[in-house]
Parts: sequence; C-alpha cells; structure tokens
Amino acid sequence: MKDQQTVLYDAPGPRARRVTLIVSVIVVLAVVAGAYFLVYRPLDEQGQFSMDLWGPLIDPDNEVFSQVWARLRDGFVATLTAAALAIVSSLIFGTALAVLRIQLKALNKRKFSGLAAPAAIALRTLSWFLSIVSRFFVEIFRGLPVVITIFFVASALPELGVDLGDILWYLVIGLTLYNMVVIGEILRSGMEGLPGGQREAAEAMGLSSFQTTRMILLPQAFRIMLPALISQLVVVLKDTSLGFIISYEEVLRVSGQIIQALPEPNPIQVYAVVGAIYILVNYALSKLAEYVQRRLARGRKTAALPAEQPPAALAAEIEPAAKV
Amino acid sequence: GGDDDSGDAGSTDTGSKTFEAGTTMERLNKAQKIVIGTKFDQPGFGLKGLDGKPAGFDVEIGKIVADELGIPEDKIEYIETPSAVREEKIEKGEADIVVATYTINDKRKERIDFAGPYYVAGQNILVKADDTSITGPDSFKAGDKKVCSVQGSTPAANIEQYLANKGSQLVLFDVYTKCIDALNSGQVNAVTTDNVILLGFIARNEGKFKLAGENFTEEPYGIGLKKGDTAFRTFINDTLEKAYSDGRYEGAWKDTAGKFDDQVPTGPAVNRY
Amino acid sequence: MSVLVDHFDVFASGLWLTFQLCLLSAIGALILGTVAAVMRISPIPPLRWVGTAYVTVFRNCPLTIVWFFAAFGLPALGSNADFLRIPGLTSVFSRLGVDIPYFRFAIVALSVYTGAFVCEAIRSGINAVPTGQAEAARAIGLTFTQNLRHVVLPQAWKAAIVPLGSVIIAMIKNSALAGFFGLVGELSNSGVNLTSALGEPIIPVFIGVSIGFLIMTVPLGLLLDHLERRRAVAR
Amino acid sequence: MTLHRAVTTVAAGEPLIVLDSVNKWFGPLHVLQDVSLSVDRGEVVVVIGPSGSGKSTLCRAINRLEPINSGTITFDGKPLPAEGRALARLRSDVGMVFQSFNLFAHKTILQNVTLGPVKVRREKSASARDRAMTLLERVGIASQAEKYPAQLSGGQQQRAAIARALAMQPKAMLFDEPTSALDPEMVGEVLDVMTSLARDGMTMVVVTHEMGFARHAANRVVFMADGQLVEQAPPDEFFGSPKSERAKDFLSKILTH
Amino acid sequence: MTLHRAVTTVAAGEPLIVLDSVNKWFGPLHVLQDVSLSVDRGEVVVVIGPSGSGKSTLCRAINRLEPINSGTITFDGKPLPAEGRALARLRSDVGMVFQSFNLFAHKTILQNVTLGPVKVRREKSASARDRAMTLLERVGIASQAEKYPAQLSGGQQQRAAIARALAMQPKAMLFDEPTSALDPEMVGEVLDVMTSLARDGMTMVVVTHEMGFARHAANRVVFMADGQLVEQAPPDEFFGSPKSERAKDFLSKILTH
Ligand SMILES: Nc1ncnc2c1ncn2[C@@H]1O[C@H](COP(=O)(O)OP(=O)(O)OP(=O)(O)O)[C@@H](O)[C@H]1O
Ligand SMILES: Nc1ncnc2c1ncn2[C@@H]1O[C@H](COP(=O)(O)OP(=O)(O)OP(=O)(O)O)[C@@H](O)[C@H]1O
Ligand SMILES: [Mg+2]
Ligand SMILES: [Mg+2]
Repeated sequence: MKDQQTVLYDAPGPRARRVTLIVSVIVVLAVVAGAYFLVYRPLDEQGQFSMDLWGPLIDPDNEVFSQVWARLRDGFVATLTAAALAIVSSLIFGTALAVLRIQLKALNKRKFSGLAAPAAIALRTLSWFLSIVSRFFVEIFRGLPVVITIFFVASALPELGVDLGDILWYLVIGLTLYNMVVIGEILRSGMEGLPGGQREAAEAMGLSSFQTTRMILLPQAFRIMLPALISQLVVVLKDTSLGFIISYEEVLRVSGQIIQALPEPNPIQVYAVVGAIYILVNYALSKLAEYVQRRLARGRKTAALPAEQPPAALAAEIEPAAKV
Repeated sequence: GGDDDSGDAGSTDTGSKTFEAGTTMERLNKAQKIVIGTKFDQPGFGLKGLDGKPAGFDVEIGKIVADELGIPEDKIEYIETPSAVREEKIEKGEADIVVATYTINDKRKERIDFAGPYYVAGQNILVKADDTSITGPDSFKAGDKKVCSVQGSTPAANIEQYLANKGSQLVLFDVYTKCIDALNSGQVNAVTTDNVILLGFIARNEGKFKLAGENFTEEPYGIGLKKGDTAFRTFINDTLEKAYSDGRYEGAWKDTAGKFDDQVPTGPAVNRY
Repeated sequence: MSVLVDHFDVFASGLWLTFQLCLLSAIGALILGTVAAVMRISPIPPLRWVGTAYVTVFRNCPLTIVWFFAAFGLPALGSNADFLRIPGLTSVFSRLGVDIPYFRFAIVALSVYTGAFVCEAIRSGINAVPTGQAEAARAIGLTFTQNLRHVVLPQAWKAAIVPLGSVIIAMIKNSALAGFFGLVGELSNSGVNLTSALGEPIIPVFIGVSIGFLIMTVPLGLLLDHLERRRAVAR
Repeated sequence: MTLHRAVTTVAAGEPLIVLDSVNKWFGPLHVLQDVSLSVDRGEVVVVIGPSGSGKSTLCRAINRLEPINSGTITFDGKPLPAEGRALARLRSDVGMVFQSFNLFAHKTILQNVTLGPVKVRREKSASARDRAMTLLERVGIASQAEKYPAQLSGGQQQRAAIARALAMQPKAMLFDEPTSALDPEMVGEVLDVMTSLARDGMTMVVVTHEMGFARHAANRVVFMADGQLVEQAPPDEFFGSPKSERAKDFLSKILTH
Repeated sequence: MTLHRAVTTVAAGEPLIVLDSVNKWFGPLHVLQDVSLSVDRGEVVVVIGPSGSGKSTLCRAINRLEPINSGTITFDGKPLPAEGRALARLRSDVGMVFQSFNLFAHKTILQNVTLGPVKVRREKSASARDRAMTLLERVGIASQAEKYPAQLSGGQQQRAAIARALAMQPKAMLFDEPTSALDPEMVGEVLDVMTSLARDGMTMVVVTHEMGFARHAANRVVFMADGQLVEQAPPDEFFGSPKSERAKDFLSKILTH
C-alpha cells in the first residue's frame, strides 16, 4: 500500500528541486533565528544556563549529582513499575472485556429455542443485562479524565472499606480501569474489523462462536492491533505521571521534591531533563510500534490490515505514530 | 537534618524504659518500631531530602516522641501523609502518630485526638521585598492584587473571603514552590499560607521577599493520634513539656525551621482536653 | 448527595469555565494541528522536519511537563501569553483578558499538546483517501495545490472527522489538569476545593465532577460512534 | 415453480439438499423469493445469474450462514437446526468455499486444514495431519503446507481452501464464485480441482460465471434473477436454447465479448 | 529487440508515443527492462501478460505517473516534460482510465467530468458542461449526471471515467485493465464504448485480459512478461501462432477454461 503522501505530488524535476532548496534554506534560517532570539537569549539573560542550575543534573563532579540521579532513578523505577503493572492488567482485563462484549453480541442474537421457555427467557435477559452493564462501564471509564478516575479510586475504595495498603495499587487500578476499556475497544474493533469471511469460514467449518473468537478472531486482532497496543503503552507511561495526585512517588513527583531540596531551585532544568528522557523512551516505543507495523504489513500474517481501525473516541490515544 | 545532638541523651537507655502493660507506649516500645506520618514536601517541617529521608521540625518532634518511647532513630518508619489522608491513616492504624503541620480544629477532633499544640503558626502574606502596597489581607479587597496559594488548602479558603473577585485574583497550584516562581516572575503579587512556610522561602531567596504584616489567623499544630487513646495523648503531652524545658525543643527548631527564623518560639501550652 | 444541590452553583460555574477552556483550546489545537499537518505533507524537507519534531516531542511528553513549561517556561521567556488577549474574544471569554495569565497558559498548554494529535488525525484522514483519487487528479493534469484543494482535502476532512473528535474528547479530559496549574474555579479544581478545604464528603463531590465531564465527553463519543457506523455502512 | 419441482423430483438419485418455498428479506429487499430447489446426492448444480440476484444468499442459506425468513431447508433428510451444537454439526457436513478464500491468515496452510478435524471432529492430530497432507497432495500444493496464506498465489490459496473444506469429509460442497477473485491465469488450476471433485461424485452447488465449467461439469444449470429461480435445465439445453427472456439476455451479455 | 523496432517503424501512420530503451526499478526490482515501443496515431495497442509483468507500470510511465530511471519517452514528437505546467499540459493530452475507476467520490458524475476542463484547461463552465453532457450521452449515462459515483454500478462508473478522460480532448487514451473490477455482465457495456472509440480513430494503449476485445479491436497485441516486451504482432498472428514459449504458455492458461 502506497502512502497517500507520496502520490500527492510528482517526483520533482530540476526546477522543483531548485525551488525546494531555496525554500529549505530560508526555513532553516528562520528556525535558527527564532530559536536564538525567542528562546536562547531570554533564557540566557536570566542565567538559566548557569552551571549552578545545571550542575546537579549534568556535572558528575557536583556534590549532589549522584544523590539527584539516585532519586531520579528511584522515580523512574516507580514510574516503570506502575506502568508495567497497569499495562499487563489492562491487557488481561481488556481482552476479557473484548471477548465478553463480542460473545454477548452473538448471544443476544440467539433465541435458545432448544431450551425450555423460562430458561430461554432467563438466559436472554441475562445476556441483555450484561450487554447494558458492559456498555455503561465502557462509556463511563472512557469518558472520565484519568486523573479523576485515579483520585476517585484512591479515595472511594478506602472509604468503602477496601484497603490496599500501598498507593501503587490505587494508581494501577485507576490506570487499568481506563486502559482496559481502551484496549478492550481496540481489540473488539480489531475483531470486528477483520474481514467477515474469517468468522464465516470458521463457523461454516462447524466451530462454535466462542471457539471462533478464541482461535480465529482474537489472535488476528492481537497481531493487527499490536502497534496500537504498543502505542497504548506510551499513553500509560505518560499517564503514570498523574500519580502525583495521590502522591505516588513517580519520577515527576520525585523531581518536584528534588527541586525543593536543592539549594538553588531549578525546575526548568529538572523538568527539561526528565521530559527529554520521557520523550526518548516513548519515541523508542513508537518506533517499535512502527517497526512492528511494517513487519506486519510485509508478512501479512493476518487476513487484512483494515484501512483504519481506531474506534471512535479512542483514536487519539491509540493512533500509532507509524500509521499516520 | 540536624539530628545528631538531639537524641543521644535518651538513646542510651533504650531498653530501660518500662511502660504500663496494655498501653500504646508499651506496645510500641516492645515492638521497637514506630510509624510516623509526616509531610514530604513542606520545607522546614517535613521535606524529603536528596538522601530520600524526610527532614524538618515536624520530623524532629517525631524523633523526640520516639526517643521517649525508647525507640532509636533508625527504627522509625516515615510515611507520607498529605493533608487529605491524615485522619484516615490514623484511624486505620497505618500511622501511630501524625506530625504534619496538622492544625488542631474541632472538626478533626471528631475523628481523631490531638496532643499538643507544639507550635502556633499563623497565616501570613509573602510579598516582594520592595512591595509596600500590600500590608495585610485587607489589601486584596480593592480587587487589583493577585495572590497565590495551594489547591484545597485552608489558607486558600481563608484568603478567599478577602478577595473582591476570585477569578481575577486567586491562583492555585499543587505546591508552594510554583507560587514562589509565579511571584518571582510577576504573575502574582503575593503568596499566602502559614508563616513558617513563608519564612522558609524568605530564607532561601535572600533579600528578595518579606512578610506583609502580622499573622491574621492562628494555626496551632498538634500531633494526631487515635481517638480515645488518652494515655498515649497524655504521654505525648508530657513529652512535649519535657522537651520544652530540657532544650531538645529548642535544638529541634534551630536545626530545621530555625534556619529561616532565628527567633526560637516558646513552646505553647499543651491543651489537655 | 445533598452536596450536589447545595453547591450546584460551584459545579455549574466549574463546568462553564472548563467548557470555555476546552472550546478555545480546541480552536487553537485545530489551527496548530492543521499547520503542522500541511508542513508534514509539504515537499519542503525542513518544513517536514519541523512538523515531525513538533509532533514527536508533544506526543511523547507527559502533559504535566508540557503544562509546566507553558505555565513557568513562558514567563521565563518573558511572555504572559498576551497574544491571546484577542480583542473580540476577551469580551465573550472574560478569563482571557484578566491579568492572571493562567487561563491563557492553560490554553497554550492544551492547544500545543493537542495540536500534535490533531496533526496526526488529519494525516490519517489524508491517508484514508484512496491513493487512486490523487493519481486520477494528477492524470487529468491538476497541480499539487489543485489536487489538495479539489480532490484530497475535501475527502480527507470527512475521514478525519472521527479521529479528530476522539482527539477533542481526549483534550476535554486532559483539561482536568488545569486546576493544578493555577486555574481557579475549573471543574476538577472545584471538586478538590470542596473536599479538601471545605471538608465535603469525597464520593458525592466526585460523582458531581464526573457527571460534569461525562456531560461533555459521552454525547460527543456517541456522536462519533454514530458517524463512524454511518461511514462504515456508506463504504 | 411447480414445473421445477417436477423436474427435480423426477431426477435420479436421492435428494440431499431440499429447499422448499424459501423466502429471505434484507430489510425491505426481498432477496430470495419463494425459492424451491432440490439437489440429489452426487449431483453438480451450477447457479448463474446477474449480480445481486441472490446467488450468494442462496448458497449461504444452505448452511445457515444466512438465516431465512420462511420456507424450509432440509439437509440429508433433516431440517436445518436453528443454532447451537446441532447447527455446528450440520455445518461440518457441508463444505463451503468462498470467493475470497477466507483462509485463516494467522495459521499455516496445514494448520488451516487440520483445525476443523481436530477442534470440531476431535480427531487425533496425527491422523488429521496425515489426511490433510493427502488432500493437499490431491489439490497440488503439498509443498506449500508450512507456508502462510499470504505467501501463496490466489490460485494456491483457493485450492488450499478447497482442501480445508474437504478435510471435514463433507457430504456436500458449496462454492460461491470460487474463481472470481483470481488472476485469469490461475482460474484454470482451481477449476481443474473442482472438475475432478465432480467426477468423483461429490454433491456440489457452484455459483460461478465460468460458463466453460458449467458446460462440461454440471448436471444441471440453475438461472437466478431478482431473487427468483427463473429457469433450470441440463447445461446443453440451457446454453443451447434458454427459455426465458432474462436468461437469453444474460447469456448474450456475458458470452459475446 | 531490434526486430520489434523494425516492425513498428515499418507500420503506417506517424508515431504518437515512442518509448525507447525504458528502464524502471522499484528498489531492487527491475520492472521495465529496456522496453522500446512505438504507437502510431490512430493505432490501438493491446498489452497482455501475466500478473506482475509490468503492464500497469508501462501504462503509467507514458503519462509520467511513474517516473522512469533511464531511456526516453516521446509524446507527439516531444520528450515528456519533467514537471510543472508542461507536465500538466501533457497529461491533459493523455487520457487515463484505471481499473478501479477512481472517480472523485465527493463530486457528482457531471462535476467529475467538468473538473479537468474548468481547472486545467480554464474553459467556461457552461461550455464544459455542455460538452460533458454530450460525452455522457455518448457513453450512455447522461441520465446519471447528477448522481454520485457510489450510486452507480461498476459499469456505469467506468463509463463515466472514460467520459472524464475524453472531456480533456486527449490525443491518446491509456486503459489499465478497465474491466477487471467489473461484474461479468457489465464488461460488455464498457468494451462497447472502447470499441466505438477505437473505430473513431482514437490512439489507444489498452492493458486487458479480455481476449475478445484484443482480437476484434486491436491493431497490434503486445505481450509482456517479467518486465520485458517479449512479443508483438497483429492479433490474428499473435493468437493464431504465438512465437515465444511464454506467450504460448500464457495463452493456454487463459483460453482453455
Ligand atoms: N447482509 C446484507 N444486508 C443487506 N443486503 C444484502 C446483504 N447481503 C446481500 N444483500 C443484498 O441482497 C441481494 C442479493 O445479494 P447476493 O449477494 O445474494 O447476490 P449475488 O447474486 O451473489 O450477487 P454477486 O454476483 O454480485 O455476488 C443484493 O441486492 C445485495 O445487495
Ligand atoms: N509502487 C510500487 N513499489 C514497489 N513495487 C511495485 C510498485 N508498483 C508495482 N510494483 C511491482 O512491480 C511489478 C510490476 O507491477 P505492475 O503493476 O506493473 O504489473 P502488472 O503487469 O500490471 O500486474 P497486474 O496484472 O497484477 O496488474 C510487480 O512485481 C509489482 O509488485
Ligand atoms: Mg455473490
Ligand atoms: Mg496492473
């Protein structure tokens, strides 16, 4: 599949190449000048580049350098721990949710004509009820800000008598509630986006609806959605920083403490360094997603990569860098 | 932290302390372990340092109590108790005591008990050193001065009643350092909260800031503990009084909050309600 | 639950402020994102690099850090975001004109962060237009700009509507952070204020805040689901 | 209509598939209108007709991939079960081959072929494997057994799909335009496999536009238009002298160029 | 190779399209290998060959939708311009019809047909509209002018696409498998339009698998395989006695069933 972008304009001829070169030079000059006059100079005039502020972060000979980095490392470990736990549990529960919703959809079509009337009615009511509940669950947790969900979990659970001890778990639950819904919808739309023939071929062969979902649809949805799932990891990694609201000591909160503890407060410098690390890690992850996407497109071990799979209301988070 | 000279008087006779059977003091002494709730982000009172350990006046007070219980410093476990969760941590027994710039008031007394107060703070206003236009909370009534505080805090609620228009006068962040940055770069004219916190910032930014006028509230800081544990409360009150007189209180102050305010407070009378 | 009734005015004005913030930020994000998208598909390499760098940085950086730089980095550069005091707008959105710049900083933070995602949504819309359309346009002799204007963009816009909507929903949810960066009276900030400072019970207050956000996000989400289904059928 | 019934009941052999007054609506669209058809054991029936006339729907109704609104369909003497285990069992008795192959993209050709026998028929995987290899041999792609569908040409994929259907040892096979998605030079190889199946006595219902195949392999040609079964006759008769106007018109369109 | 050049230069008329030693790579893939071909004014050339042999690429190279790596392509005596207005003008002189129609989905049929004349040729919209209606009349879909492409059948869409190309009053037309995406009963209507175009003396290069069309409408058949132009001859000669093994093999595959 060719990129739309490459067919928008023709391969440049000699004149187009010349124009491109001239405009390029102008753009580069403008960017450099802007960076110098609008960013570098004002910062420099305020002494934001002084070693007093940067030393603790970049000068190994600085007396607090190792302490600062030890704390930052602890912060990153806490961030990664929360993110890893959240993504794993989101995957597990999200898969369950997706399978549940797909199965309920199939179940709602059945009439249970083989069973006695009361039993059939009971079963149909149950499956109808479960569909409604799961739909509500999805809409609510998809529509709530993650900060609110986390805060709510951390304050409501103890109030309801559920005490998990470590705040890590409240953060993990809060992140999971949101991300399992997102992942569940990614997988569900992945399964529904597969060519209808896959399900039909399986059913025509005599596989049951659950067997079809488990053996045919889910594995392919996982493969197709792998890039989107990896991108979701980026989202989780970023969202762990919301743990500050329940004072979970992830890297941003630790950064705040470091800034207060240093003799010369240097928030701009600390956040610049932490932000850069975040960007590097997440960029690597999205490159991985891109790579996986390309491998999938080449190997085509799945029936099809649907034209656009992100379900409504999710695309923002899951749109892998590779795809767009 | 300056803990080296404050605790050694008591730490030699750790095992020799005995307490009446069945009391909290006996339990903690036997266990040789105490969990103290404090703040991790309050300069001068409880701030997690670069070594990862909290330090400050509240922490020192906690150490004095622990010492009196016969528990050495390295057996103290600190947990973070931000404002919203303090009562809960005490009720659940997750913290044996909470020393965390904890203002004594009646609403809180419904859920927990307070020993102390061990310090009486008061809300005040921080302005730039050359600012003469703000002299107290009433200066905000005109509606042109902007003030910063922390989201969900009592000082923020207190200052609101002096404001002509909340939307164009009040700025709230999650921590005070952000308020200081905003004051520095001119987005706000003042920062308000308990005087001790403000003193900390004055000390850290020599000559830049000053307090505008007197404290306009009283914030007696107490030590939170489980409701109904009168024996323990009495013990802590006794401990505080002892510390007032034997210099440990003064030492704790000098090494921590005293760095910002060289005027050593006199220990306030404890309230044995 | 009586909190919801007693403090109805707090919730209502919080919702209104959040709505203003979201509306203005959405406009800003759409403008920024469109510019970035055009840069990213342009034939000029440095423009593409700038667009790509912008998207890479802001997609991968936590919003809290972006917001920090909007609220404290801009002042460090000597700006109170006064360029947002747009004469006509300040009379409608009074917060835009006040001396306290944090409403404007919030708009900057949300617009710049969301703009990166808008850019990608628009590009995904462009990519969703079958390549044959652009080829057919070139084959009858349309130039690059004619091709974009008459053939690709009108169709891309339709394909981008759903992803764009998702981006805006995400932005509305992200606006909940505004309270932590100086904006007083926004919905989630009002909730924190009610519980921490006024000691109101947590659960009902947060149900109120949640309802406020769901009022904005759920109908938009349902609308998008609907649009998407309609598009799927049409295809 | 009665005429057709008469024709089919006169035919030799014993009916395996019987449709009686089948009606099917998609919303307001009446896609199968009172269709009656009977297919005998060992018979090869080719269904032709313009696009949208309901050929696929007919085919899919036979193994209930599409539920019908009224009428009855009987397979091997029993009416089609509505759902559940019984329906799954019926389906495993009817092999189906689709226009777009529909091989399971994440499984190798061999896994595609053994999946049904192992999971539905609960066969030992060793014996399923042996039989699968024999079938792949028969359709001429034994050497591709370990590859994934995407690595095969269209013609090879369709032959693998036929092997997959045969692996269930079905009593009848349904083909829905099996060669329409193929590059022209691959059509022949698939038709060859189908012709050999027909010779071996498999009961087959084939929707196709390949008139050559209809001519030489079908016992009967059924012409559909607008959801109705308009005409049916042995191929020589049908192609030689179509009776209905619509059949004449259709044949003129697809045979001239 | 030299033989082919000899054949084409001997032909009557004046060459309109001349490809000389054209080479094209996609990465490591050599898809056009030293291809030389000349098409005279008024000549109809049909290109056939197996899938992936480079037929589409050849077609697209002629109006520079695909740039080539070496060799030259001349149209109407002038080498293909590389870019800009000149290239756009060339393209407006060469009509192109795609397998997948590629009608602009958001415009009506009439708008599709008038877009080029108005935006590229800067015609008055009234006159463009009149001519468009005449063309739609000619391809038999004047009554559909106000509909959107998705509302039309495949055959109607392809005829609209032909009208769109004709609206630019091209000197030559390129067809890339114009009937492969159509239902069989619609193939005829499109081929009819193409045949009438050929009769009217339009210069045409047609990639197709429709051997009937090649036989009765082509002046010359060109057979491609693996990026090479293997054989070219008048249709009778080519279908009657193909010279190369590959052509024989290919014909046997697509003509038997
Ligand atoms: N799932 C569906 N929902 C609604 N309408 C449908 C559905 N499937 C088929 N139809 C309609 O039913 C009619 C018959 O469709 P069917 O696929 O059986 O025709 P066909 O003869 O197989 O055509 P073709 O040769 O194009 O495959 C068509 O008008 C089609 O649009
Ligand atoms: N944009 C591209 N990038 C890389 N390879 C390409 C591209 N377009 C075509 N190819 C390859 O070039 C070769 C020739 O392609 P082309 O489409 O010209 O063949 P064709 O003869 O038209 O085949 P078909 O009958 O299937 O349309 C094929 O192997 C194809 O995979
Ligand atoms: Mg069909
Ligand atoms: Mg081609």
